[in-house]
Amino acid sequence: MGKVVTAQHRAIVQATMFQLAKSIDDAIAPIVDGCMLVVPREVSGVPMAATRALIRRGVKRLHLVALPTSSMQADLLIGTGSVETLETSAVSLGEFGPAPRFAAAIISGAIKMKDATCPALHAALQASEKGVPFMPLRGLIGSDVLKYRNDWKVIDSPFGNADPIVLLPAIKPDVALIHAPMADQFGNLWIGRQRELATMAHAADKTIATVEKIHEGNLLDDPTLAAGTLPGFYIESIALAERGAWPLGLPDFYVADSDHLAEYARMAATTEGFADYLERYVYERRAA
Amino acid sequence: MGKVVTAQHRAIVQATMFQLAKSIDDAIAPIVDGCMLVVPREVSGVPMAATRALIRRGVKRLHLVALPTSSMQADLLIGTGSVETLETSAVSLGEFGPAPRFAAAIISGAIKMKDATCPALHAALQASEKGVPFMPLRGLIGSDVLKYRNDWKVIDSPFGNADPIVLLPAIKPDVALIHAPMADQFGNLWIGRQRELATMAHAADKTIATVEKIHEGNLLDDPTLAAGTLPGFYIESIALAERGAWPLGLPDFYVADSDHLAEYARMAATTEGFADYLERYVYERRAA
Amino acid sequence: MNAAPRERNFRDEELLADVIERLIGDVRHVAVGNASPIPATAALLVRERGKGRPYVSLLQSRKHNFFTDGARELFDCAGQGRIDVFFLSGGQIDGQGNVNLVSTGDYAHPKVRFPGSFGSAYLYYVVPKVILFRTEHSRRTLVSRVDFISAPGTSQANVYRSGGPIALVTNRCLFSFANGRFVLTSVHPGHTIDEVVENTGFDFEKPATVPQTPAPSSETLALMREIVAPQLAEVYPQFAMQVFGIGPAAFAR
Amino acid sequence: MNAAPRERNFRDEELLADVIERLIGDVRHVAVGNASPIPATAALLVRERGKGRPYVSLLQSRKHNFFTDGARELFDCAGQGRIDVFFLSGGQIDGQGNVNLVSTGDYAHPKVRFPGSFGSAYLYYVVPKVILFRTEHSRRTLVSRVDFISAPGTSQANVYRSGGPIALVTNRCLFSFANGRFVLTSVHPGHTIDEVVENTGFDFEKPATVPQTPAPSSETLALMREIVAPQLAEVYPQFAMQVFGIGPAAFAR
Repeated sequence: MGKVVTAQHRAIVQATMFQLAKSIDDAIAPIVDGCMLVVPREVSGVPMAATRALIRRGVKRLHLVALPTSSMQADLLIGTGSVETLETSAVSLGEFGPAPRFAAAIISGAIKMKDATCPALHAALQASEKGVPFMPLRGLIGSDVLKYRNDWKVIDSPFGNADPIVLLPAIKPDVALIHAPMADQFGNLWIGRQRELATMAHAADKTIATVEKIHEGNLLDDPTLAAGTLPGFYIESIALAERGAWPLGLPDFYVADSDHLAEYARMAATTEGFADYLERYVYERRAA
Repeated sequence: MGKVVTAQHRAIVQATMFQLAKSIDDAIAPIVDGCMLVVPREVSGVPMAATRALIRRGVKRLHLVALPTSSMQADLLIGTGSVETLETSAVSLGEFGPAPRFAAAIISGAIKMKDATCPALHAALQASEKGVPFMPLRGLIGSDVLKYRNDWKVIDSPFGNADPIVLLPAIKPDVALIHAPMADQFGNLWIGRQRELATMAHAADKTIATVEKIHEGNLLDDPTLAAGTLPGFYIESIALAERGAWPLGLPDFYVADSDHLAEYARMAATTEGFADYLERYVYERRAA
Repeated sequence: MNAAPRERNFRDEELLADVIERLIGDVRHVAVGNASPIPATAALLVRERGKGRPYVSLLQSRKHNFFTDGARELFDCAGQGRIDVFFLSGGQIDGQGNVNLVSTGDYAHPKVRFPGSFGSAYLYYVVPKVILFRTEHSRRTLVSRVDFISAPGTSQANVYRSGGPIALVTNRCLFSFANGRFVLTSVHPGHTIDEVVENTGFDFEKPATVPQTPAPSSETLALMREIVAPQLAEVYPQFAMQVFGIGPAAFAR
Repeated sequence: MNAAPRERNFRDEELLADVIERLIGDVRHVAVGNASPIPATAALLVRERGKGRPYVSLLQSRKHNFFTDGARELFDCAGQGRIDVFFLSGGQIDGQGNVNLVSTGDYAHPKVRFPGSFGSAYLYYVVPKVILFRTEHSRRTLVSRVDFISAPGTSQANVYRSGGPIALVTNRCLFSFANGRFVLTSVHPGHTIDEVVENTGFDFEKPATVPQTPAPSSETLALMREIVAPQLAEVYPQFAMQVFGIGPAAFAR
């Protein structure tokens, strides 16, 4: 009994608390058919490699929440029939034009669309972050966005005088799926300025991340790095995925692959072209 | 006309946009008698040098909001008669015992106390951050904290079934006063993990900061530093104050001066001792 | 400002940026959304003249973006009253200042789907100066009544609203917006009032005399081309190349 | 666990930490407030045995604190259901599990003022296992009815509540809390049931037989003294010195 664990041993047992996933496929296993999945906007670290892996696995009936907008990621998932419900403020390929699979699915009625506006999605995620059933938000009154959202309520503010205000029900995703510059072996994730990734992780039941690299040591040990770190107790699994946002960019690390995005926009414009795109870039694992 | 500003010149004119204050006294000028002032908890960078300067200037009738608690800072301001209303969740000297001037002022009725609970203060500041008139919060129902706050309302949640929930009115301070490790010449402030400082700045009309040092270059240029930076457009004024949190600590930079805090606890236990303390450490500018 | 030379020595985009620059005025913080290179040009121009004031946040930029609290900060900041100017376009804009970024036809069975409302259903209410711009001025885009109101031009008196539209800039003219209606304020060089009427699907007020939009001064053009354009290349590389002939090399500048 | 030696080879604080360790059980995240060195000792002990599980957040620590979203994160995290165990004390605690951290006497004209409610009026509702502890077990602290309810022990059925008190640990005994009442669960070595009754201001359930609180095993004491105590010195230097004789030098370890 007198034998006690040494300080050196302690460091080792702590390190075993979190296990990096062996592959992206392993990491995304908790994303089951029919779950509510939240993903970030196109400039916040979009897990494109993980998205391709999800498509290869044949994920179905997702309730996809894009916070607050999406580009190619939502378009791909919609085009492959993985999405049942889409909740976001906009889907667009930006300077490469409209998101063709998104627009086609809306026109054909293939997906259920819950049109929102950016701050409403942020606020609804923050409601789950704070453990409250709803969040108030200004604006919205008189907009058809509100008109078609019968899950949003208007009340008379008890602090005002005939002052109507919208209450948004909390969005509590089953899984947040994100891509970040780095993680450490303790499950801590460096997200930098992309603090909506923290809100997503706080709001979601589970958070799955892919990362560019594994940081040696503990991200929380350095006060400068710690300021941009999401602590490990929010994280379900992490997999290494170098250039995991490709063909999108990862701010401060690499820029988007414009040629590829232009090619996607061109190919995805038709059903056949989209099928060719999937064959070449998703199922072939060329970029995975 | 053809003469255009060069890129080099540009850097110079941008630098002139923000002016560091010449002194702490200059920086705190916007804190006028009767204003609502929000200050951070004891481990988040408490602007003690600026607090002493405020006391020397003779500030009066403050509505002091300590987010969410305070130690020696609130005790000093209360003891000097600077506070009319105190809104916080607790005032204590921690391991050095009760906050004597706070307790005495409550017993004598010298200040108006708005007892709160930590997450309620955070939420009420976040309401101003989000530009909404109130925020909901769980808990509270059945607590006498709620009973004595007639500015807090209980509603039946429109998303529940006989589900009462408290709504907290937004707290919108006139000024946030904080101390941080560093600022740059553009008015950007590095706050690290102390993100309640960001919420305070977002919620307050004006933010005044003292800092340990001036960072060369622009804090936003480095992605790692940027993650812990509060951008300059929230900042009204910044003054240099080395060891500006003394005798409290500044996490990751210096620890609290335990001997001095023990001395404060001892002296502040009586009116006479407190007057001696002020004479020796506040009015004499020994520590300013 | 000097009188513009009579010969046309500027591009449409430069004229529109100049118009928008004047609309921005003396403010503290201008935010520019993702697909707005002309407003971005105007905002950076104002900042050049203001010696660093106002703050200009180009939302897709790293260099010209001061936000560090994630994607929600723009909206929080606007809710705090800290964003003075923002820009909105629309698949449709109507005479009441309503904008449609969602779809045409019946919402449940749309004919054309646009990307979506983005932040319009909030920012339109809380940013004091929202400048509408649409470079395609036609009866297809400027309609009598939008099919979907992403954000309404005006609100009832008891609805909290600290902001809204102040103007609509098109490739043909400038409208100002007041009391729930557009007023034709100036017609751009090379265009006519009749042409504006013919291509506008909504009614608007037409003063007895409608001036021509002044051309950008040579000083403005020089600033725009030599100082502002290189800064645009990071966020709007295609625009910077097409309008100003600025390639990626200028980015490093 | 080995049987404890018959002679008393432990301090009160070590016994209480051992009791609290068992109450914590197998959980994912334990948070410990500012003035709670004994609960901190217990939580770090659980983590040692759990090979790094649970997360232990000592709120005033830098080394044992995983929060990076500011002072609100603990509360948000608890609201999300991610904090399993928290500790509360109180100037007064009553038989219904109500805690008073504010004042005695009339709230408007108090006799004694305590620091304030801290986060109790929220955390008591949403943390599944709240462990009350009060090292002064007297009729002054354990009262029939608190003068101010910082946080109530129970709530009406329709009030959202996912947490609450599970036990009260004092220097004399351990009470468990269920169905709105305290039950005497064990009496610490060197103390008696009669003494507990005499010094408790509230009624509580007393089973026919009340066991003695087991003494900490030698393995527990060794872990506590050799591994846990040095980790405490950062946040609770005075406690670490007084109880374990650990000076500031151990901090660097």
